[in-house]
Amino acid sequence: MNKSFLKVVTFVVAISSVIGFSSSSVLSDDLKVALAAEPTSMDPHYQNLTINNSFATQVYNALVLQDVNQKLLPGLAKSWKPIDELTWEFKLRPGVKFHNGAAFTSEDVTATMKRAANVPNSPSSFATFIKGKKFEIVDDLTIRISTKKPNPFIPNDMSRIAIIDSAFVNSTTEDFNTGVASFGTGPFKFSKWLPGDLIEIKRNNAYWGDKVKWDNIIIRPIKDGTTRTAALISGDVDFIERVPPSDLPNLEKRKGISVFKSVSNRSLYLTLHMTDNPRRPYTMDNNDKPIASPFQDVRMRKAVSLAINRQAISDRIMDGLSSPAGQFSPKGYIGYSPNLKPDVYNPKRAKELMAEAGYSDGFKLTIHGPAGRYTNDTRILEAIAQMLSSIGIQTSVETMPASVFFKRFARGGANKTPEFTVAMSGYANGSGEPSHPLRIFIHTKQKKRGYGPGNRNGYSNAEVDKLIEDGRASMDVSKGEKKFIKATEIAMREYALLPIHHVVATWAAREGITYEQGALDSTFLHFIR
Amino acid sequence: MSEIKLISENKINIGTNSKILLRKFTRPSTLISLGLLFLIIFCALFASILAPTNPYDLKVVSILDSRLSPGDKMLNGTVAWLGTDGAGRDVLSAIIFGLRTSLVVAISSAVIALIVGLFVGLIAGFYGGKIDAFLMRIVDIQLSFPAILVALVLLALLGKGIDKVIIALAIVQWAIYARTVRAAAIVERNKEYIQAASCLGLSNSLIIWKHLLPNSISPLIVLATLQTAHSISIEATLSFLGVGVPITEPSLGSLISNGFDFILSGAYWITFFPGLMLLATVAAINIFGDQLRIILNPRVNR
Amino acid sequence: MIKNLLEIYNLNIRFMSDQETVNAVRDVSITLRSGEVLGVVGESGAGKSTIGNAIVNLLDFPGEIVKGKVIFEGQNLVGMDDKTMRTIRGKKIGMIFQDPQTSLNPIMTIGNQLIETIKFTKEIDYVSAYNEAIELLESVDIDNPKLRMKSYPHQFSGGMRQRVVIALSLAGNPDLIIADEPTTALDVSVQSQILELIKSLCKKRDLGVIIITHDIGVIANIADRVTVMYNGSIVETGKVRQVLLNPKHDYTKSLIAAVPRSDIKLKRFESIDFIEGNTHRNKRINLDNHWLGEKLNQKKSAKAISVFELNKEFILKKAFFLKNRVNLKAVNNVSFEINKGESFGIVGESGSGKSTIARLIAGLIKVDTGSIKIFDQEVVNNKNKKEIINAQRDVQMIFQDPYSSLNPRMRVQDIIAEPIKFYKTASNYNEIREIVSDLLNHVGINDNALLKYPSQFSGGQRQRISIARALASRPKILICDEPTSSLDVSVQAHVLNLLKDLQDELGLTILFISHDLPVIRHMCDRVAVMRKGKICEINTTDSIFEKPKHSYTKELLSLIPKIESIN
Amino acid sequence: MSLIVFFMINFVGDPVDMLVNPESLPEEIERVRKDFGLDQPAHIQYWKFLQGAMNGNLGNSFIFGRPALALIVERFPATLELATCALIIAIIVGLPLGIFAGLKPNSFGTRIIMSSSVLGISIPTFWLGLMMIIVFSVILGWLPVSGRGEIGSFLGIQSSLFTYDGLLHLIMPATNLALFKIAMVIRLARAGTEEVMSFDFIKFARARGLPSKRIVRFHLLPNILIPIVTVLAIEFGTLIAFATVTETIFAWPGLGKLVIDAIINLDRPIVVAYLMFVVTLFLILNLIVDIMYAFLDPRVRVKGEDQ
Repeated sequence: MNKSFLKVVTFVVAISSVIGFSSSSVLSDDLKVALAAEPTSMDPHYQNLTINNSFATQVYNALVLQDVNQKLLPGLAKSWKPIDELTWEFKLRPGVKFHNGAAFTSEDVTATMKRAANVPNSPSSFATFIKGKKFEIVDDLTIRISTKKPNPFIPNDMSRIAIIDSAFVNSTTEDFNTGVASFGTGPFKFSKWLPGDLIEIKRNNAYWGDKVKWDNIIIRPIKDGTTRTAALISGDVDFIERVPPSDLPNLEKRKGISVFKSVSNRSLYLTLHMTDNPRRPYTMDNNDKPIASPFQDVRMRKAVSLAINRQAISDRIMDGLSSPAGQFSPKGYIGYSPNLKPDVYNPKRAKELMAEAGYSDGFKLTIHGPAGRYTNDTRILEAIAQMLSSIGIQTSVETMPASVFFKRFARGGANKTPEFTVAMSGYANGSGEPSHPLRIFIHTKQKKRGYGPGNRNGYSNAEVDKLIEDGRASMDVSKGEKKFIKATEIAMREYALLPIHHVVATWAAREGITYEQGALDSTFLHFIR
Repeated sequence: MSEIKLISENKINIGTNSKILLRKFTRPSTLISLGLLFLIIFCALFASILAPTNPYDLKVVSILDSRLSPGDKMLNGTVAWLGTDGAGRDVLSAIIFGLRTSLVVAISSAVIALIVGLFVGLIAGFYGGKIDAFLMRIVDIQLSFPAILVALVLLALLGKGIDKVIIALAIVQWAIYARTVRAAAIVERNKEYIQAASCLGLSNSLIIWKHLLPNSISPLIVLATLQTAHSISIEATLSFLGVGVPITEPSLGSLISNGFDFILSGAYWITFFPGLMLLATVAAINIFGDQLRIILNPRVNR
Repeated sequence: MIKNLLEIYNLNIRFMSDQETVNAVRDVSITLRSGEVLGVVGESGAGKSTIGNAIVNLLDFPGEIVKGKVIFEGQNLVGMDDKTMRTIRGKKIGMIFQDPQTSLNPIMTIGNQLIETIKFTKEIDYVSAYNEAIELLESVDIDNPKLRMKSYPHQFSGGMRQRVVIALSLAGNPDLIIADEPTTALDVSVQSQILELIKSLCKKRDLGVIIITHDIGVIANIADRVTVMYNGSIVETGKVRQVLLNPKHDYTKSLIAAVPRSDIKLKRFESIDFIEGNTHRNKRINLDNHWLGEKLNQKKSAKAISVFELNKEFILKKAFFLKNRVNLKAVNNVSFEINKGESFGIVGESGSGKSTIARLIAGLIKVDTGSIKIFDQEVVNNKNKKEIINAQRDVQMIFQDPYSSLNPRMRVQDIIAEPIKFYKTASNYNEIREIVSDLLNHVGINDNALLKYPSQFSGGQRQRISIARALASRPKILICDEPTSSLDVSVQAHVLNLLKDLQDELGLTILFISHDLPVIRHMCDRVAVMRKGKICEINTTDSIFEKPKHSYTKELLSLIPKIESIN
Repeated sequence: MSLIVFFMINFVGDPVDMLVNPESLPEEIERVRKDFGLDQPAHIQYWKFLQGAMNGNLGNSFIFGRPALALIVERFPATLELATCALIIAIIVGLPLGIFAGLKPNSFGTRIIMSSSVLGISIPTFWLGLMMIIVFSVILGWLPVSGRGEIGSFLGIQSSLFTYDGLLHLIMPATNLALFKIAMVIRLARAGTEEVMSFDFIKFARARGLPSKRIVRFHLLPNILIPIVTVLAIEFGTLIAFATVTETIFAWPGLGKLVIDAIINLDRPIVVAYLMFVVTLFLILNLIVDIMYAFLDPRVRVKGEDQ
């Protein structure tokens, strides 16, 4: 009796495993998605982190929305305009209801702003976008935001804050994680979260905008790229993001699978140190004696740029999933300058420049970067080392976990100064605000004013600084953007930073599913159709 | 009567020990594993002569050579018999050099751990009592932390580098040696020759050094071989998790994990051949260790 | 005419491995009748156990029967397949092994082991098997059998366990019992009870019994007939009385001569040269012109060792609370004195504390309270460590187990040279070599042993090497802790002779510890009898053996199996 | 140990760099550092940690902002499930093979078993895991690649063991994790069998006429189980630890993944809490071993009744 029962069970298991899985997952309008990372919380105000923010847009809306290229669109605010140098007025969308049925009013906006700036234990709060702003309710559907200094980027800031129902202003992060408080106005309703395993969201049928196609979406975090691809191929999931470049050609050829690509605003760049601050001997002459950074000389920086074969990196390492870069923004994106082209590989010229700068015999160099933080980061570093070695700079590579890298990158040297001579890092503009990279990386370091916190190579140019500051004070956004483009052009020609490429973001799905792609490499589930 | 005596002499097998040992060493399974082991060590020792190219010399390696199939020619004309990897390194050369890195890491960590473990184990086993209790508590604590995790934390903290991997693996392993030595030392310590030695008035350090050490060491030799195989595996796993040796000086483990990114795209050779080599190496060492265990274990000496 | 129960014809057994071929049993023929006890006696390696195993086809790998027949109740057991053999094992032939400690499954209750055996041999149901098991336990004189059925082997003492083993072997109502050294692992007092039990069962059930033993005393006590084996062959068979009192073969003669006797004190064992290929007598030591010749008797004191109110306690079970700890008072208020040049014996059963005393005097373990003086030098209550070390240098020990008392990784010459080098009693390497080779000669080992390792020697030879090592540090007192209890009787005779010679020639004081009364009688001038940590009686050997005062001494003496008891 | 980990992590990197969005204002960075107590000297941080630990509070995760211990307890069932299955697989497969090898040391089957057990020990877990994914998921498409699958509830216990989908998800990771242990069980069982078979009581059991089947089942098996069970109970702890690798490959939502991420992100409270959790687990396992020992071995169980 027992034995025969076992036999039946084994038989059933065997049969069903042969029939396979791909058939079973296409039942209703359910979608299974595998993402590379998982939000750290369901609380939209807990941490200002890309994955958290992009997930928050599924359940919540901000006053202002961003399209796939980070252009601003009306969201919970129907329209907005500056009414004077220091005040903006936002008209709210009428008739919007939260998932719990509560009506959306200006109350909710002020309550949200209060909460978002003060979430306890937040490892990175949204206060940055809220501090220094005064929120004033004019009527149920009008709100005014005033600042002490002119700020043309208030709509950008407002696109970052997910609006919650004022009833939950005092709710804890835990309440959001468990679903007690997680009611937004977004296209999906939050259903459940099993940390590390899955997130489930359901369609919001009362959504004010275009309704989404899917009844249910189950999101699984699968960190390993190959496993993610395998999950799609085996029919385990319907849609994945961040296809590993090496798997892409195979996926493209595969029947029943579609692949989506677009150049993103995520760029990879090198910082070359340009002061002679005392630092660890990452540059040495051929007799192993430490020398000051040769990259104080702009010719040396240019030489490095010319020695890097960006096309080869794209072809050989990224499998075409990168586009050589000469600036922070990709084409068609805010702040893009048509005058800046990526440097073309020219080792001969690079050697000449080295000779002109007095380094014809070459030297020894150690370059640094994080491991596993960016797509193929270690491989790119290795390729760069190969290329620099071939123009006479004997280069070795040292990679480390991101956590270690960023500490040393920022202040691993003497007196908490940045440590590395040459380091690779990445950047993506999260706010869609064109001055952002300039303020962070290019402007002379002025800690108190919030300028140059990411300026780790000591670049400083008064003209560029002034262009940036002027642009940030101009309420006319298009005028400001021109100043920023100008500043970008000057800085890039001086190789303040050395952009390598823009990453091409990738998604893959089973046939019949489409994804609308833009410059953002995060995945927005409502764009899956 | 004379006949009887003849047999009695035959029974006390004087001088046959070494012959028995020799015969055991010449069993086919032992010979094969020994041969493989020597080949592996030979490859590792003479890596720079045997390997067609130097995969660590970045001037030679070019990404334009990347992902060539086995047998293709590289830009400089050398044939990549086992193909090239994602960075344009010749896989065959990378395996030979990677083997060396793996072995260096495994053996040096084993040696360091063995010395520390031997010292601690002998002291604990010989003195017993509170010293033993104290040392063994430390050992227990060390052993209760899973090796892979401790190594992971250590390496996350120490950073990458062959030396750091060696340190981490040594820290992870010493306790195992200490415990084994202690067990052996306690057995030996209670034997009468140790008592005879202390009866003679020999000092403790002399007894430990001359009597206890030589008799407690044989289980360690077996353990060390098996442990070496194990630490090659651990090192590979650590490299897989991204905290092993630096990418420009790959070990077998990091070659496998780098290569794995390409397996779905069909470039199986980048991960497959290093994997095969790893398997062969670890298996050869394990088989050898097993044989050694049989040889050194008097109980199986029939 | 009674039919023979078992007949063995020309049995040949061989062990073949890669390394060597050993003909363990050669042309052995034995017959046995029901109700008869046959003793098979011989020293280790004689092949006696192999015969026992071969009868029931349980030879250890790679042993095989090459030739011969084993006819049991008319059936030839040689070459019988395992399935048929199973109908014989247990049901027709029962076996008893040497060590009751290992013969029983430690994690199964006695009852279950009995019941399963009864169920399988008799094919009856559980309840009747249960009842029968209880009966069996009763028949081997185990009290309260119902309760004992639920006990595990470790809850029994050695003797009780051996009774259980006997019960198990009787479970299937066999006609033949093969007992392989059934009493070797037991104390003397228990030994005689077990022998008594086997004897009475044999008579009661009309069993044929084969007793395999190395102990001639056992044979004398129990057997009707005896077969003497040497090196795989039978040298002599006959009635016990005839073989023991009037041996014909040289080997039997030597063997019997080598057995120490409790009735008379011999000066030396004579005519024991048959064994070990060892014909040369120990050289007489030339006291002139020799490094050992330095006066050993220079110390003035008449007392070599004085022990006063010595106490030692061991913790058997550790526990946090004092009341939960289990302590054993191994040595309880012991006092005695040993005169210079005297041979002093301590005798007692296992666990009586005699070895502990030896180790306390040798300084191997720490004394709790009390005093020990070596040549009037206090070594316990003394803060001057140098004095202690110097005094204890005069005391050396010979240990029981010749296999573990030599460092297996050192060559013989290094083992013996170690104390010489340590005490720097020789000035150069050549002198060391000379002394080492001298010492080896004195203990009867020739020079070509120098470069060998201990594993290349037999037990007796190793014990000689141990003695040489002890002598190398020029002791004045030798403590011998059961030096011969793991040796064959003939080898024992040689070693005892050697010790006596050395004592005579070097004027050594000997503290001799043994559980074996005849050995003590042979070796000692005075004896202390110990029981449970206390000394019952100290007297001259002759007085102890002829006019024992203490009741325990009397009991001990009465239990010795004696050759001379044969009527 | 907590001390070492604590200071080492403090020494290495600054979690704030990992946490705070680079676009944030400098005061935000300062605010986070202060909120997490990272602005204070390490020894004061440690003292505060100890004070908290006394009250059962091991601190809040930097990343998740929730009590580290709660996060661990939340993830533990998944790992426990995986490790238990792996252990069961290891015993079911390893024990019979090992006993067979021990009983017939010279047979051809034994040679195959022993050499494959060498291979089993030699193959690194991660490599085998990846190969399994390739073969069973990608090429054959039989088994799901990752995650825990549907979770069922039985007698109030939530586990993927109770659903068909959950079981399918378990097969590969559990087998992967079990592999090394199978080899170990084989070796232990073989060594135990060889040892026990040489004991007198086995010979005596044969001499009593018991059939071989019964000897193996009632005399051999219980006796070799004692060392195997005790070793395995301790190994269960390492299994849980080794699950980190398997969990990474199969995206199994257990402890291992949590900890690897915590290490990478320098989420110190989780790392410290995890290590303390593991040590506690080992202590508990040791206790269980002692109890089991008493259960299996009457020599330990009954004391003070000796005669």
